[in-house]
Amino acid sequence: MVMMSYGQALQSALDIALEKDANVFLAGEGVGTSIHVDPNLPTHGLLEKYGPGRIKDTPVSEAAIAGLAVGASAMGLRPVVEIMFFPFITLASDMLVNHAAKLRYMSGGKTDFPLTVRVKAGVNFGAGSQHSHNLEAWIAHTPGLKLFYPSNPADAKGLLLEAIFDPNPVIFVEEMLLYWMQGEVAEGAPPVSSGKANIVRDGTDCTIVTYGGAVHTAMQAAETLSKEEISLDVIDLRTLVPLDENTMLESVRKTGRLVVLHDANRFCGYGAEIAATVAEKAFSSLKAPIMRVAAPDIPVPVSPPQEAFFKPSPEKVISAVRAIMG
Amino acid sequence: MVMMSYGQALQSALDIALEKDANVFLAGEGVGTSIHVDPNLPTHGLLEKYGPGRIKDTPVSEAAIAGLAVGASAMGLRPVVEIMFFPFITLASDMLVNHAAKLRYMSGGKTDFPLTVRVKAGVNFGAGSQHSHNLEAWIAHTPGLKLFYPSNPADAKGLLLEAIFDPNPVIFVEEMLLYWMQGEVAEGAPPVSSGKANIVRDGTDCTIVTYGGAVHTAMQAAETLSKEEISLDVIDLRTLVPLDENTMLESVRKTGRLVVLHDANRFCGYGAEIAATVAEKAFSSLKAPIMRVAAPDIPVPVSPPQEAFFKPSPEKVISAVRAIMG
Amino acid sequence: MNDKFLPVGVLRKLYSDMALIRHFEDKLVLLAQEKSRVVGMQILANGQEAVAAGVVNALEPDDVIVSNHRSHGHLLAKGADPQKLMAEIMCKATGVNKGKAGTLHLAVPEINAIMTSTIVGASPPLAMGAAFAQQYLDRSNITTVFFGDGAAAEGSVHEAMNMASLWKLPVLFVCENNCWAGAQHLREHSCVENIARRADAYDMPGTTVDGNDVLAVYNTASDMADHCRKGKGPAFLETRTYRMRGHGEHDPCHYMDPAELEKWGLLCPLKTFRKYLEEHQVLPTDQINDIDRKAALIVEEAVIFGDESPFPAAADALNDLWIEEENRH
Amino acid sequence: MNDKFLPVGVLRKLYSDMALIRHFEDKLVLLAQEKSRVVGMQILANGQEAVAAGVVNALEPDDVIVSNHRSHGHLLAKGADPQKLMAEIMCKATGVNKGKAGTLHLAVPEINAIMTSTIVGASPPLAMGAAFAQQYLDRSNITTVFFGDGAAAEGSVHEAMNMASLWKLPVLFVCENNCWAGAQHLREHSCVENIARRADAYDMPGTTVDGNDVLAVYNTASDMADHCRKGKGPAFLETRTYRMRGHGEHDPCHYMDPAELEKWGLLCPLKTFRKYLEEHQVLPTDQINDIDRKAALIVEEAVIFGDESPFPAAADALNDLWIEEENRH
Ligand SMILES: Cc1ncc(C[n+]2csc(CCOP(=O)(O)OP(=O)(O)O)c2C)c(N)n1
Ligand SMILES: Cc1ncc(C[n+]2csc(CCOP(=O)(O)OP(=O)(O)O)c2C)c(N)n1
Ligand SMILES: [Mg+2]
Ligand SMILES: [Mg+2]
Repeated sequence: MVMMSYGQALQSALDIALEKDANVFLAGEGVGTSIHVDPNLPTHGLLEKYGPGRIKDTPVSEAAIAGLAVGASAMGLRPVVEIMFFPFITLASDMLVNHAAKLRYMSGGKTDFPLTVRVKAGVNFGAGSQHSHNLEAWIAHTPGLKLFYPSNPADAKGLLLEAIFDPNPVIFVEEMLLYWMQGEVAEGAPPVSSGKANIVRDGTDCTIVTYGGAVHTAMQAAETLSKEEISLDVIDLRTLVPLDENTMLESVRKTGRLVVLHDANRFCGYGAEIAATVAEKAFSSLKAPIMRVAAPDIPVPVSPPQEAFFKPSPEKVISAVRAIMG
Repeated sequence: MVMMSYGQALQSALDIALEKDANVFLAGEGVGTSIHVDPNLPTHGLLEKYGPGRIKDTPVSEAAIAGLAVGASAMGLRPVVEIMFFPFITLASDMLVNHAAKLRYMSGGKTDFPLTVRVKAGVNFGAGSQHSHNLEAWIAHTPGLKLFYPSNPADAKGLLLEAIFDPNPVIFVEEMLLYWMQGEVAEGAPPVSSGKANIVRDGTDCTIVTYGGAVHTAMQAAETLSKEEISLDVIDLRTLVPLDENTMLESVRKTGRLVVLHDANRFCGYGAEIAATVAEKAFSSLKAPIMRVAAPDIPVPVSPPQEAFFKPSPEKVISAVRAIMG
Repeated sequence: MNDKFLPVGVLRKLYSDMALIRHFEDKLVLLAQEKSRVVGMQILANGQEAVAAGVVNALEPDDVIVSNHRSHGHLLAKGADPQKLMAEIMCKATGVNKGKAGTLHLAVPEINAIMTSTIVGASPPLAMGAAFAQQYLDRSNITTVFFGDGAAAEGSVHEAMNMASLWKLPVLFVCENNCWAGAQHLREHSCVENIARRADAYDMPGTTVDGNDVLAVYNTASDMADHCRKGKGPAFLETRTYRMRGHGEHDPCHYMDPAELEKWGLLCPLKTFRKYLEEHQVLPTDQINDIDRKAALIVEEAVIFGDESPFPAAADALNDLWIEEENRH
Repeated sequence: MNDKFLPVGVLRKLYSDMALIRHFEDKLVLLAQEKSRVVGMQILANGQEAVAAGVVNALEPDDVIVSNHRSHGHLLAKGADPQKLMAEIMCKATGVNKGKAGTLHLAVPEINAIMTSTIVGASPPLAMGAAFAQQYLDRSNITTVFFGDGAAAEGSVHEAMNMASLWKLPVLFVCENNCWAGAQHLREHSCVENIARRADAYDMPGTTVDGNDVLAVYNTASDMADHCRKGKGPAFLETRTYRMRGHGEHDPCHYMDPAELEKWGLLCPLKTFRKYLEEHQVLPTDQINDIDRKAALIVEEAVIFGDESPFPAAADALNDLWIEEENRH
């Protein structure tokens, strides 16, 4: 085990993958030469190590970047491409949704697309809604795309390796605010299975299902509530597709209560799927309404007080839990 | 009242809007001259009546078509543009999501975008998943876009007029299979308010919440079940954004049971939002798990038996209802 | 026409391919008139056979093609099995894609026709990606992509051309300019008459050839394929031709100018080439007739194969989305 | 430089605008170094002032501009109130957009700067739509759009150019080629050195001018605006200039070639133009110094205004998404 940041953990995963498999290459805007020099950034230093043949800086052409990944993966390469910020995925969405996700199916299983798309998510940069807009629900609603969203350095490394060597297309969401978060990470290539949620805190009174940066919001809420003897079971989904239904349902069967938490907008967000699944499959265990804590249904604001207002806080989680603890 | 088809009702709405307001124009691929001659198609005959200055056939450029609408609406026109089939909305999604939906907000309310985007939805054309892919959940998850989805001729006309004269951007989904469906439609311009669901069948045992073509699937199921003395309350949402929460919640408070039905994929579909809202706000009235009947999480298949398998049927609704009638 | 003196074998192959495509699609015209015989829109390339035959025959077997919604000709010329192709068009379980592709999304990787997309304009970026892999893997192959004059208006095509040129990728961009994008005539949807005028904007060679002259297509495509293969980057071939039927078989063509149609009808690529073969005594008439008869026979057998094949099982719809066995690291 | 003998008033206005932009942004350089003084990335146009001033001054007040992430200069030249602009960049409630736009999405419809998008490549289709409205409403105005050399690789730009040319829309496409797209040099992201080479592909006039020569920019932009205004369709102006600072103020510029930077530093558009004004005795030195002093003062006042303004209330975040009162039919 070594301590490293979330960003370094991602970097280490990329490094291992590039080292191990000559068919792995990276492409994106600034994945080689970046306007940033921070060693905590995932692609830092890789151009120097692997050269411009494998670390490809691209023009500003999101559709072509995604098309590059789809076309090259069909030929047997393992592209790892970057779409810089989540809202830019709109520009790549035809390639990802109508092609990466569907072409294997429509080929009758003949053509494979072992590609990974890294995309950066995050609220709280003051960059506004054209840079900050969590669209994981779009991806999750697209059959044929896997979706990973790690919350800590160990998972970041394990899941990125899992994504790169998964023979299916994977959208890999990186939580930018966590790039500098330190954590223990196994050396080598520790596999973290997709579809296996992590119970990050064991509790009995209420289940919190969450993922990504919001896991830390949940943990803070849990810490505070523990002082009032309310104990939360906090589940970090880690991969949103495939979803680990069992871990989640078992927890709700134990606690009888559910709060779903994410940083994305509430309406039709990923949290709705969690609530709906539980309302069908663990209905008889439920002692209280299912609550969702999510961003209000507005674009991410830029000004500091409004951005703070937008982002789900530990306090909002605490209120939701209290409301259903009765 | 006159009898007309759903397609003719849409055509009549376009005609009224074009007649009434010189700032209304139509644009899209084949909205003027089409490869089809069927008078039931919404844009049939409008080029002849209004000329090429107002009925604009465009190049095959979905991003530019949407950009045309955003830019022209910012200048005070009321563009009504067509994105031919739902999966092509991916190509327009940057313009719709990052611009139409957000620019008014970010301008602090200074710039308005009174545009309408017509898009065709439908499974069962044997055209496959690059032509058939219901993405209403994507739109609904984008704050700043309204979303209308009529199920019958009268609503088609009323809601399209409502969309065109709404000062906000509206995505208007047309159910292609219904273009030939006949129904009574008021003459003139009958307003149908957005955010007002329609109780299409009154019942006491179980609520069905649905919209678009699936309304007819629900009605068939209700007919069959009525023979077993199971009475369904069938709610046609008509507009998905804004959502008429009250009508839906009142129904569930009455029946105690909910089945959500749509033709889109199940995972993270619009139905998840309905289920989640009810699981929070009408929890105490619920006597049984909330069921969702939706398409399986695969792309729309092309071959007839597989396409039929994909599409939610009255039988599937009946099984879901029976399962929770206990 | 044949100023490069191509071997008879090549000329025969070109004619055979064109004949097969024409017969195959003429049959689809008939099948499309019968309810439930074929599934979905039938989008045919009648009048454009010289492009498919001319371009594809200029390629090596290991070269890759990426096609669009009007793909039957490209795939037949590349060597797709007509029976499995017809079965797929009928959405049968025995089709090249188990009935999951239908007419619009045919993928035949066994002949290096790795992908077909019916999203207009999507094929060029896909092809650019495939060509990147060829360059990356240091292969001596190229990727050829077919797209229409309509597709040239999609932004994705331009992104692909810029990236391909910047990285000198071996892509042969073939724009089949058939004067139509749906019901929109070229002059209604494109601000330039010759799409090849765009090649210079991406610093690649671009040429417009008579797309109804199979030898012109073949010769230019050969030169351009050579250019791409030598690592000189992409090239752009525009073939001027005409869509002799509707956009699809459901299109009554009410918007087409009969005079324009008639003019192009006289330029039928098969008739023209047959005349050439006869006049230059490359092939005697009876051999040409034999080729046609053989094509008709192949098509008949394909239809029988398709008709007799079963539809896939409904529940098989759930398969083929994911690769289950994972290639663990 | 001034071979068209522009009136002194125009020359003075050009210099004043450039001075204001330079002072305004030099101040932002300093503010960006202080924590919490301005919000978000500060993306500045140091070295590119001649483009903003030259193009915008060639327009009529009723002409529309659509800008991109590097927009401060365009907006100041068009006449945006420096105080409200600065307050907006600080995300204050008194800003042009109530603190909802911040530095990257400034919209100032009162001066016909109707939209700014930080989605690279999005401004051209937006501008094309605005120009469509001008043509539709039979106005005699044009729309000018600013985008970068990097943006030229986005497909949306090409779709917009094709549609604008096809419909002869009054759009002046201004490509500010500043040699960089983020940390990628022009030669790493574009397959052509001069983006104006693309104009011909869309059958519109295209010219590359020295973007550091404000008179060259002004004169060419005037001619092109005239072309657009006369209904002859769009035109394409490429201005060759250089981004003298990082992509944004957080960028340490480690990847930039100091020699290239130095070379362009000597070509500073303000220095060059000041020299011209002095040498040709258009303006005496003390008047030029006055202009600079006045610019500095305006900026100081803007900063004070911004600093003293409050942030918007948190819950006001919920407003401005929807228009509530509906314009009923
Ligand atoms: C992205 C997208 N937009 C629209 C369509 C509908 N469509 C199918 S073919 C076609 C015309 C294409 O014209 P062209 O590229 O010239 O090809 P052709 O049909 O002439 O062979 C259109 C608009 C589509 N399939 N995909
Ligand atoms: C669609 C999109 N992709 C990527 C980015 C990130 N980005 C912001 S500016 C920029 C470079 C743009 O270069 P250019 O168009 O030349 O403008 P410049 O910054 O040089 O003024 C990039 C890649 C973005 N904002 N939008
Ligand atoms: Mg065509
Ligand atoms: Mg630039």
